[in-house]
Amino acid sequence: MSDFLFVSAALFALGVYGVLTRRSAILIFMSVELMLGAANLALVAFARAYGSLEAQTVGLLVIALAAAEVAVGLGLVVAVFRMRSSTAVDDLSELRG
Amino acid sequence: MILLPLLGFLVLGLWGRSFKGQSAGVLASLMVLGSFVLTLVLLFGGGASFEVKDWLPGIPFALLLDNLAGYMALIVTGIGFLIHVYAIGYMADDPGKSRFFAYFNFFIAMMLTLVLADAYPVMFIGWEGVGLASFLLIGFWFEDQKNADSARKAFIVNRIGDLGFLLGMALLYSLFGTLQISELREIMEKSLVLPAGLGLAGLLLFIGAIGKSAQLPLMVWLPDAMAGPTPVSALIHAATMVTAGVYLLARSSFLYANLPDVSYWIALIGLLTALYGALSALGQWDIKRIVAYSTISQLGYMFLAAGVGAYWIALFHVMTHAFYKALLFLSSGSVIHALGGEQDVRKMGGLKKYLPQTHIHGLIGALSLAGFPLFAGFWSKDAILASTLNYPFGGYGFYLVGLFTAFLTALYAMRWYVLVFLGDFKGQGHPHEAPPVMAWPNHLLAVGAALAGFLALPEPFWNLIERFLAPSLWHLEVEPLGTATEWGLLLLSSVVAILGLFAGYRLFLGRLPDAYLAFQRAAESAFYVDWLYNTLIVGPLKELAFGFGLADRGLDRGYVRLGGGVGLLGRLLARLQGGYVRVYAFFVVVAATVFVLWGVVR
Amino acid sequence: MSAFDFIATVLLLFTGFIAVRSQNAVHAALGLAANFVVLGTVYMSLDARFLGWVQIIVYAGAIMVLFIFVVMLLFAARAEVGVDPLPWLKNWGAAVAAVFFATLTYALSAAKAPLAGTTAAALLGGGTAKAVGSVLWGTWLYAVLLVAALLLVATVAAVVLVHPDQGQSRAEREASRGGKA
Amino acid sequence: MIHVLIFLPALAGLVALVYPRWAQSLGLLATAVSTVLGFGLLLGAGSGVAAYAEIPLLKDAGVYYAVGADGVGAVFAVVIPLVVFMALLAVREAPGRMIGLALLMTTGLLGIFLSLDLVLFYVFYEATLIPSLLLLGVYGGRDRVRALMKFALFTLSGSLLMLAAILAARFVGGAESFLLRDLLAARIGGAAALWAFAAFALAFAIKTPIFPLHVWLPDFHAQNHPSGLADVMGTLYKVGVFGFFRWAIPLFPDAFQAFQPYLLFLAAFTALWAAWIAYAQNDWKRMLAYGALSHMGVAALGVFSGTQIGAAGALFLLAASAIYTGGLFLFAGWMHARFGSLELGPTSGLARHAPALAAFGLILFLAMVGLPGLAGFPGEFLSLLGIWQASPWLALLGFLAVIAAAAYVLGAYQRLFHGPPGKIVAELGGPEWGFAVLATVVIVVLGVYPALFSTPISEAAKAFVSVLGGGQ
Repeated sequence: MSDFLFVSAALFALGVYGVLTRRSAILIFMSVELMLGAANLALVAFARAYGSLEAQTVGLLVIALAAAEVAVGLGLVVAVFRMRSSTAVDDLSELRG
Repeated sequence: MILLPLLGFLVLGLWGRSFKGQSAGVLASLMVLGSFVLTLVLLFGGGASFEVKDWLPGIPFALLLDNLAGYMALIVTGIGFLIHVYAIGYMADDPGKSRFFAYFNFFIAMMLTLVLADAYPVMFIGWEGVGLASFLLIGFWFEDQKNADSARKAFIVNRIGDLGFLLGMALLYSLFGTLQISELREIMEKSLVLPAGLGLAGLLLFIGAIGKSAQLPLMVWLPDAMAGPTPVSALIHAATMVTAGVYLLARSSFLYANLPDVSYWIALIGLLTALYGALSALGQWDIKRIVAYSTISQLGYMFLAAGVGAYWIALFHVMTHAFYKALLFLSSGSVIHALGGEQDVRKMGGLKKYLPQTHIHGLIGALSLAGFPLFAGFWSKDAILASTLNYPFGGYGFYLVGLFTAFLTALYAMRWYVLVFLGDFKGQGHPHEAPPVMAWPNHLLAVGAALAGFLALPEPFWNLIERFLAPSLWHLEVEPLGTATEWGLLLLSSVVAILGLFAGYRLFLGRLPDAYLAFQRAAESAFYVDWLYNTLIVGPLKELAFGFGLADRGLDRGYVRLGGGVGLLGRLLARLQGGYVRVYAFFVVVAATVFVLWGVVR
Repeated sequence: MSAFDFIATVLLLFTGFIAVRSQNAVHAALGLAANFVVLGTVYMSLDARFLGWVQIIVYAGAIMVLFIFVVMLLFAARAEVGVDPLPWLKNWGAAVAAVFFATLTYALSAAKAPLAGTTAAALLGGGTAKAVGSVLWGTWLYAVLLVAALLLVATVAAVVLVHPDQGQSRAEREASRGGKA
Repeated sequence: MIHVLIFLPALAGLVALVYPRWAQSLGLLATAVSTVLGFGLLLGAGSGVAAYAEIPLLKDAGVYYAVGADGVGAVFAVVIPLVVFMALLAVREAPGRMIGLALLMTTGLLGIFLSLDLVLFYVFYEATLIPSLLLLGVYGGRDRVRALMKFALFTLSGSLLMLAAILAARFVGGAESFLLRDLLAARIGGAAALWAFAAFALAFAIKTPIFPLHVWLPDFHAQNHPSGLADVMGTLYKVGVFGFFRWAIPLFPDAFQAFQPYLLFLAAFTALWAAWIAYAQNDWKRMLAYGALSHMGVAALGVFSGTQIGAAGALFLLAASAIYTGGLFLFAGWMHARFGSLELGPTSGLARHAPALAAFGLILFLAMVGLPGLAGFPGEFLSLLGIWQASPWLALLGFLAVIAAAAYVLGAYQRLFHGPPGKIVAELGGPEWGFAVLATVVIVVLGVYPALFSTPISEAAKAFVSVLGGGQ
């Protein structure tokens, strides 16, 4: 199997680390993108191993979805920033139980 | 028959206040007399029975008037009637007398239920009913805390015995599937093999009898029961109710005759009780308590007789005892009445002069109790002693201890007589003789106490009672003692009785030796049994009740803690829900890790 | 492991590290962009050429530009501002990420290649636009349509979200402006 | 007829909630009619189910409105409205809306005893809880919120588990509907039955209640309205024993047999423990609560014995104890009205000034002791006969409580009525006489002629035992 699977895992873990430690919404977003990329890498690596074009196709769809997600996500960040003048997610703690 | 006194109870209980003067007592007495006559008529008409099927599922409400029941019913109603009449005089000045007679009638009704029952549960109704009547009557003067306490004690101690009765019934039911006495008897007659557990059933029923008849170790309630008005003591705690235990044994003779081991225990307990009662009676100062302990002792004799298998003799003694004990109580009552409520024998003495009639009554009663030759008690007690030798479950040991107890009996009978009637009067006031309405019942009882014994004489004379009761009792093969032996024994016991009486006369009229005084202190408190029970059983049980109460609170608190724990957990979880998205993300990742790990490991 | 693979791996991890650790948001974004470019080349090396190009053009090109644009717009270049209310999450986050990595590695270590490398490569046909396209417009047609619809909706949503009048009354807007000042 | 019987009290209750001033008379009327109707059912009750009616509610889901009276149902169809009727006679100064709630509860209780569809049973079972909680929550004493929380938490946690088990009872076995007969035809077995029975048992053990799930009970009674009406309703609401009898045991006989020894032991322990504690109580209602708990322990023993006679005794005891325990709670209410306190003690010497009151109290107390000839005895006795067959030792353990009962009941009676006369208080008056006479008559009739109840109950118990598979 491709060694890139392990690379994918490492990148994913890096992304996780980023999501947990970053406090700015934009940077968290970036970490999430990193995780998406890692997942895509895993898909492609598996596609290579299984000779499956379908997996590549799914990877393509993931990229498309990522584009949509980024559009909406950044829109949200901007909107929230308007209200709060901050991008720190910790300020958004109204969901408290 | 039962309905008549019950009617009296209802009428007197509900509309008691409208009865003026003595009419309440008269009505109550008439009701009992009616029952008595009715019993006689029915008995000579060949008996009667009554049954309501399926009173409880599988258990009929059955009454049966056979010879045994009739015999007991006659004692109950006959002596009951006399005591009712006596009570008219005794309670003349009490404001609650209609209530008193209502209870009295209720008692008679319940006692008749007990006696006539042909099913154990029905008997149990009467059994408990008389217990209730006893409770009500002991606590009749309820404004004194002590009387109320005595009443409660009597009821609760009885209740312990009742538990035995209940469990015994349960066992019999699970063995035979019926609780009707006549059916059980038929089964016993037919079956050759006894089911296992029958002995236990007998023992349990016997515990019931122990409670009701104040045998060791449940005798502690009877002396305290003397807190009630004297006619109550006479009726319930001497003549009738306490003999219910003996009646139960006789009724169940078909059972016990097949259970030698249990019978042995019955005899043993009876014997020990007789001894204990006699010893305790020697130390009492209360005129009624002396008689009460003597009752315990005499009941012990009856159990001894029933234990050795001589059921008819036990019942014979029930009758003679009913006469002379009622007489003793009623003359004690007359004495108390005469002295305006004084019960301490140390403040009596010399009453022979003031109360000539009562003196005669007391003398006859005491002689009969002591077993002075030719009095009623003599014949029946001798029959008991003799029966320990020739009945199947008897033995020499029983005879010897029984004989010794007879000596003690004579001793304390004499002590009672001497302290009350002889010597100098040590009290205050001027005693006055009782009115005729109280004297006449005593006359009749005195006749009975003197002559009732002639109904059943040893060979070669007539024996009416054994013949009369035989059909209702289980037949046991008895080796006859031989006329010579029998009369020899008779002679022996009369010598013992006279010896006891003489010793008593000498001892209690003069100064008492020191050794006796030491003994007296122990006997006065009835050998500390009450104290022992209170410290060892009642006290700890009470403490335990409070302890358990606390434990229950603790359990409650435990639940509250549990609730608190759940709340705490909730608060902890709520703190996690701090609204920080990153914290949520953190837990998402943790959970994801766990799930992946779980999947991988599996 | 070929030299290309090795270099690519090192680059991926390095740029990824910059993306999650850099204190400057612009640097982090640039690191991520570089990461995506390397990722694109890796895709190509794994017989997914079309995907690799798309990755570079769409992701590294368009999406990352968007990111940098927003960072600039909001003057949010400095990553961490103010006090961290959850300091414990730094170490715990690292720990959890490490454990997660270990778990994934353990899970993947058991996997074996089902086909010979050449056979698989032949099946993929280089992952060209033609090869992918035939699958995409064949079996996955409806998925493509759905994604297209989703993109449309997302675009509209983004516009609506960013539009100043949306979701706020005039007074609130005044208040928020005051707060900003 | 049976529908009128069940729903008339609720109708009266609703009207009473709107026009509280009419509550008492309306309630008396409605419960009187229901009692008479119930009596009709009782006289008509044979070995089968009388007045059976079945209307589909949710046909596809297999939920029916199915009611009918077997012997047990018929007996309770008399007892429940009768007790409420007597309670309404006895209470004074009870708020009208409170009476309305009590009437609503009456309908719920009747539904519990008469429904023959498991879901319908559950609906009645839970619906009864609401007025009960309101009675406590609105009209209770100082610590009512605490008591309410406990009561609600215990009851609800039990009944939610039961709901799950209800679904299991039907769908695991594939029964056609929730009707009792369909469920019986397709009984479930194995582990599922064990779990389902355990859930039912928990719910009913809380409602019986059985140690150690009884702790809600003393507070519940101690905090309820001093008139005693709510306590009476609470007493009637102790349907756990019936639940075991009608549903839990017949539906899962094998599971029951697996649990039987533990259940028997717990029930016996409850009987003894509670009786013992009752002795140490100084509060009227707490003492009664523990005393009644002890009786419930005996009743539970009877049902758990799995014998016809034991079960019959248990249900008889349940019916009878509702009458005299309820009577005692109302009696406590009178005492409260006279002395302004529920402490046992300051009433000493009552028998001197109020002999009729004392006599009535004595009858109630003695019924509680289980004196033969009064209503308490037949149930206790029959239970004992049954329990002995199941386990002589536990019979002994449980019936030590009988002795303890004599101790605490007579102790309380003595503290109340005996001793030197104290404060002079009013004798029985007006409607109180009505209650006293009626209660006495009922208690004595049930004691002297128990066949009135015991025969139909025994018929129903026969079916119960045959479901258990032979038995005695």
